[in-house]
Amino acid sequence: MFKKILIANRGEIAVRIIRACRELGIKAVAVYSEIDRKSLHVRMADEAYFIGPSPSTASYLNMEKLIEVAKKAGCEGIHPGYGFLAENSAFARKVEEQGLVFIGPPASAIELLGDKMAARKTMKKAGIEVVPGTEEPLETEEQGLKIARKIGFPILIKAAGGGGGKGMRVVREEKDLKEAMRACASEAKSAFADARIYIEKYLEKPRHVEIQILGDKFGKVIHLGERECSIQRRHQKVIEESPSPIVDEKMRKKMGETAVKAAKAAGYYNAGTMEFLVDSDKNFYFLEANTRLQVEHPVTEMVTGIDIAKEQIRIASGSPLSYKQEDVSWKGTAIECRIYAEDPENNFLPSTGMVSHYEEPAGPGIRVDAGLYEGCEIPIYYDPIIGKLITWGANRDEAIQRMKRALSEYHISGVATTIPFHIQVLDNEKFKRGELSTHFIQEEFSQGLKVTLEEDELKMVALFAALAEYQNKKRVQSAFGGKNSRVQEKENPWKMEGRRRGLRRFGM
Amino acid sequence: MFKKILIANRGEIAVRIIRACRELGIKAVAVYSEIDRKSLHVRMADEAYFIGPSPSTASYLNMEKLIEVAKKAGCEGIHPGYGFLAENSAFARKVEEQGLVFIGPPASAIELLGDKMAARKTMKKAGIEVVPGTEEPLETEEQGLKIARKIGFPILIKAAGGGGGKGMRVVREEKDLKEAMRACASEAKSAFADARIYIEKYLEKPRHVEIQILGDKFGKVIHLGERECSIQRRHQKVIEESPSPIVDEKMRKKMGETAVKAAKAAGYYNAGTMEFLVDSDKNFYFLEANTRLQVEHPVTEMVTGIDIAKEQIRIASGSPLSYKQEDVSWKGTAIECRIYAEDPENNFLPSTGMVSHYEEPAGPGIRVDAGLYEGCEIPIYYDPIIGKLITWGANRDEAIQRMKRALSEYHISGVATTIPFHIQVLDNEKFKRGELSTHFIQEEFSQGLKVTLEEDELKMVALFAALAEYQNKKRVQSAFGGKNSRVQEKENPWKMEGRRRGLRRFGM
Amino acid sequence: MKYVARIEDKNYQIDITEADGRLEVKLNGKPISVDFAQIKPPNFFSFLVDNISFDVEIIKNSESYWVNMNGRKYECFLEDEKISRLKDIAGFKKEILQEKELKTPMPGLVLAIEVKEGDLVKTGQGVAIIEAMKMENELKAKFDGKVKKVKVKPGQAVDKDEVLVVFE
Amino acid sequence: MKYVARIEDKNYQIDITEADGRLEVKLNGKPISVDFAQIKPPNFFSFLVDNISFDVEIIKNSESYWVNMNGRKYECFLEDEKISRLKDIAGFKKEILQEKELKTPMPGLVLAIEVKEGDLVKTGQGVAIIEAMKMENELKAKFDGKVKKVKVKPGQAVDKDEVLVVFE
Repeated sequence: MFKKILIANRGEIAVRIIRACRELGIKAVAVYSEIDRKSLHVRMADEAYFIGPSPSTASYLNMEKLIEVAKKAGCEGIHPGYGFLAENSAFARKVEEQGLVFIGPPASAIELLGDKMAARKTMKKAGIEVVPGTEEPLETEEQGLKIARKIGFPILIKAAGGGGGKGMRVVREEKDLKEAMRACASEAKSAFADARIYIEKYLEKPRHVEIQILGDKFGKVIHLGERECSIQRRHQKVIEESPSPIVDEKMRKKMGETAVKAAKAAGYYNAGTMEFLVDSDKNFYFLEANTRLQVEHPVTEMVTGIDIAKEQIRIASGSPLSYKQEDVSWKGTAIECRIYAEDPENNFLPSTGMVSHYEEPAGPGIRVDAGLYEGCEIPIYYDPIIGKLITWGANRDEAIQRMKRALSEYHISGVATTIPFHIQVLDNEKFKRGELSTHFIQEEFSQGLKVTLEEDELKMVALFAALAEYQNKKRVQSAFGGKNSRVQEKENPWKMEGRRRGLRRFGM
Repeated sequence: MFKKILIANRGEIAVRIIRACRELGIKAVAVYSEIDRKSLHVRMADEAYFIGPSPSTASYLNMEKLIEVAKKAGCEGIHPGYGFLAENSAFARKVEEQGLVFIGPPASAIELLGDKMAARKTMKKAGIEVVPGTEEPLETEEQGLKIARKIGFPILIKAAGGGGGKGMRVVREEKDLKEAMRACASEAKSAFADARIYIEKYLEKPRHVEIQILGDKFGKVIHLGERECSIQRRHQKVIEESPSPIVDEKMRKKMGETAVKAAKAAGYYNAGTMEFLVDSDKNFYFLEANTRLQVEHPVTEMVTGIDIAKEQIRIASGSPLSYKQEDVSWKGTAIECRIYAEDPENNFLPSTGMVSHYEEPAGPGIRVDAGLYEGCEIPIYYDPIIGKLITWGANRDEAIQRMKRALSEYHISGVATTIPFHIQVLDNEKFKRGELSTHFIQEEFSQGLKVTLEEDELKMVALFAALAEYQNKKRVQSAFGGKNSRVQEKENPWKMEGRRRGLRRFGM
Repeated sequence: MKYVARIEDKNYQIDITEADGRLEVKLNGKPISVDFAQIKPPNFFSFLVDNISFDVEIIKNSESYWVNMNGRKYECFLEDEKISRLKDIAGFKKEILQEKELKTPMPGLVLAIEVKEGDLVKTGQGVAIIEAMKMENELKAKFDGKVKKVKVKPGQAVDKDEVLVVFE
Repeated sequence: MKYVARIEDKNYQIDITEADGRLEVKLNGKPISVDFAQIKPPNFFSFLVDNISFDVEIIKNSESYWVNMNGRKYECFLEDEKISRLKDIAGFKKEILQEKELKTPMPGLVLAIEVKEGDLVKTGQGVAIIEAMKMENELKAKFDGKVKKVKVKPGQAVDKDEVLVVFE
């Protein structure tokens, strides 16, 4: 087993990996950019090294610097977390070339699965159903039209090297195809420096169901069941759960075996995810692979009891898998709500600043994975995921009730978060019945948060504000009357908080 | 199901029950004494009622007041938590007489099991082995001597109406018997207004293993397996775990069936615990019953996935048990460390005051049940349990590693806690091997916390203090030199904190 | 002391008097029992209103109070009842301070300005795209107007509350 | 600036100089790289000492610093090196401020005083029993001495740091 590893990441996932290290008795070395000196991962790590200015290109994406620090600190491996360099095969290769262990899959598998068309080809060859479409990049508009007609509209144009919804467009009618192909190719080129695009059948209201796999360096691969991640906004997952409300034991076995086959076909080891789209008849199609630890891994950890982050490190250090497929069992339901620093009352615009008050939910069935503490700063430079709230229940209903309870206990002030939005989603009747699709939010929450003003609540707000004002006046009066005016002012609880002024002023 | 219930308790257990209510959609009504106005349970409850001065006799033990408030608030039931009135049969009876539901066992069962001799008699009659000893109170010293000789020294003298180690004494030789009997009877009389004492065989290094049971009002009783609670200090549990390192499936089944039989013999329903002493040959003897939700219930919740507090409320509302015995399964190991507001560096003296800094551990496999927030006050009037830290692991080793990780993340400043003591216990080799007995702490930690001063650590302390002093001087200098002296002083981070001065001055 | 509290377009009367050191409070003329305690300085309070428990953060702004409660935030404007009455008598209406500017709600990088000077802009129309937290965020017009001046260029880094576009 | 830091009976030399706004620090004569940041006012800091991360609470007392770290608390006394040297030259020893009193470390109720005036008391011997948090706590003597005066009676409520017994 390793003695010391470097974590080439920040925020909640760096904290998650530090916790894994601590439980394994491994020293965790953090890195930090200029703005991250006071971040939680720096406070919690055993060691921390400065790696450059705040923009990630100058710090968390600086491969040479990261490897240099890892060697200097005497690390044996590098865990990339998710995002940043996690799915960069060049980084994985460089790390290994320098005699360090990349805690993730082999560079070859990252490369193969990172190219969506190559991945589709590999999977088809292995006998795995993929979403109908092209295996080669489109050369001409005529070619595109021919294929689109063959598989039938609506179709989806996607960037071969892409992700995160960029360079992706739905085309419902022939007449829009040309313009869409042009736009996607141009977007893809500017976003990924790779203009290749391809066509996929566009499934109406599919579910996004993915299988977690674990493989060791000795060729053994197992699966840990599925996660349903259909609740997405702008192609970003918002709420995930395991098991999926539509997957039964038989389907889990079938999907699991398919995912294991897919991983083997790609020469995969370490943790990874095979994503599938599931249509209304429960047919499932390989969509793409995520060659990293995923944001939503905790729901699988909670239903299986297997610590995926620790298992990743064990596997990377050369240990065989700690579990056989038959050791894996599932109990209850786990749900994750991603907490974004975005304002759901304001079109989900990013929110930055200081967390002025912070209280985490606790008690039975709750897990909080966050990079927050009272007084910390949310910078503008990085991903807006500031934390994840995960609940477990003996069944889906209990997990949902716990989540609602936990969200109501989660106090974050100073920055706006998506907590109020999650509460509304959990109260949605379709969500409660498990009727999910990737179009759920678009259909049920097209306007974002539903801002309703309850008369009873407004009355209380008016009352509290008036009492505050009254106390405030009294204090000021006694301050001007008495000797201790300075002390009084110092204790004035009604400090103006500049940030909030801006909130409603946005727009014109 | 109930719509609203009253929680006749405070602190972490009141918070625990509020959480259960919230997940069930039940309104939770809190009560508070004068000093508890700002306590977490008041903040979290749906409603809160003032019930009297701080001493518990004037508030949390005031039966009439509690029932009056419950009726006024429109509650249908009262949950007593643990401690206070939880095992007071008169209260249970009064509650039911007033048309409210007592969320706990029937008054008759509390009464029967609360009298230790009556309980022993009942169990013996039901064919359950009890620790050898008397079933009748001792009348004369001669009678005591006869019995002691019969069962053999060492013996234990216990108060029939007692608990918590009061009126309890080990006698190893005949010559000490008379004096011990006299002292116990006198202590018992002053502590419990009940001078009755009895004799039990004193087991050397027994383990304390208890079985959690759940029964509904229709006569069904199931068990949720065992907890080992051998780690005790002054007869108070400190660390609990489930499963017990010595209990295998067969023994669990046998003990479970015995506990169910015991519960049925006492006409028991709702949640309860049957405590057993286990000798080195794994023989187990009924010790006593706890007719309430126990402090350590979370470890059972974590290995079974069953929410005992919610189940209590369901049962009390007249629902049948949600689980059959065959639905109960166990996974992994859970450990609980009780966080007491006591100073382990100072002979475990109680510590009170304001929690000036508070950060809870989080991440995988962690559960925190506490009544704390940054800025809250720990009053002197009540039990020193301020929180509980529970971890789950796929096996005992993982649960222990998690616990160590979680303890190191748990920051509580302003009051001393037993956290450093727990860390030492978890590092103890015997503990790690699962070699536990109720004498563990006495034998391994007779001097309490082992205060060792690590050279490397002291160096850092010296460095930090010097840097603090340097910054401080600089600030004062610039304050006297510049205009903004007042602002500077205000920001001075080196405020004297009076409370801490007292810590080491104790003694003479 | 009598206050008129306004939240959105609703008004509430709150009457606070002090007798023997105890507060007596009326809400819209009806007596109401209120107990409050500061949980954490400076902004956190616990209120018990007719025994109902509220955990509330209250932040004073230059012109209003922000009340954070049950996971939602509300802005509340307060006036002395006397002033409020005088204003009503004088036919003095609440001014709607609609600023004729589009400001960035967060610091970031200007990716695009989607309007030019002289353009007529409709409610909901995209005006500017700002990159922050690795995401593109489109700032939309909240009502109709005409662009008077564009103050920033694509590629420019902007601070929070910096004016991007001025309207007529 | 040169300091001598004393923890229990150990001394450490810390030398802090400022050059170009950067601190240069020597510990027992050896240069050491230290970076520190205030995490939360007033008492919480993050230190990186030769890249090793420490999360530390430092509280200034009237005569010392309390340093809270890795779940343990340490008391550290600081002196200017000059003063420290002068004291050594003058044969001026650290005064051991052993107070001749037994104080309660917490508020509570006196249940019993186990000594009377004139008694000779040995280290570890029980002196008083105080009830707090529903538990009886025996306060023990930390060294040998003779009871001069008992200042409280059983049944009496005492505040924190109240003197119970005075020794000669």
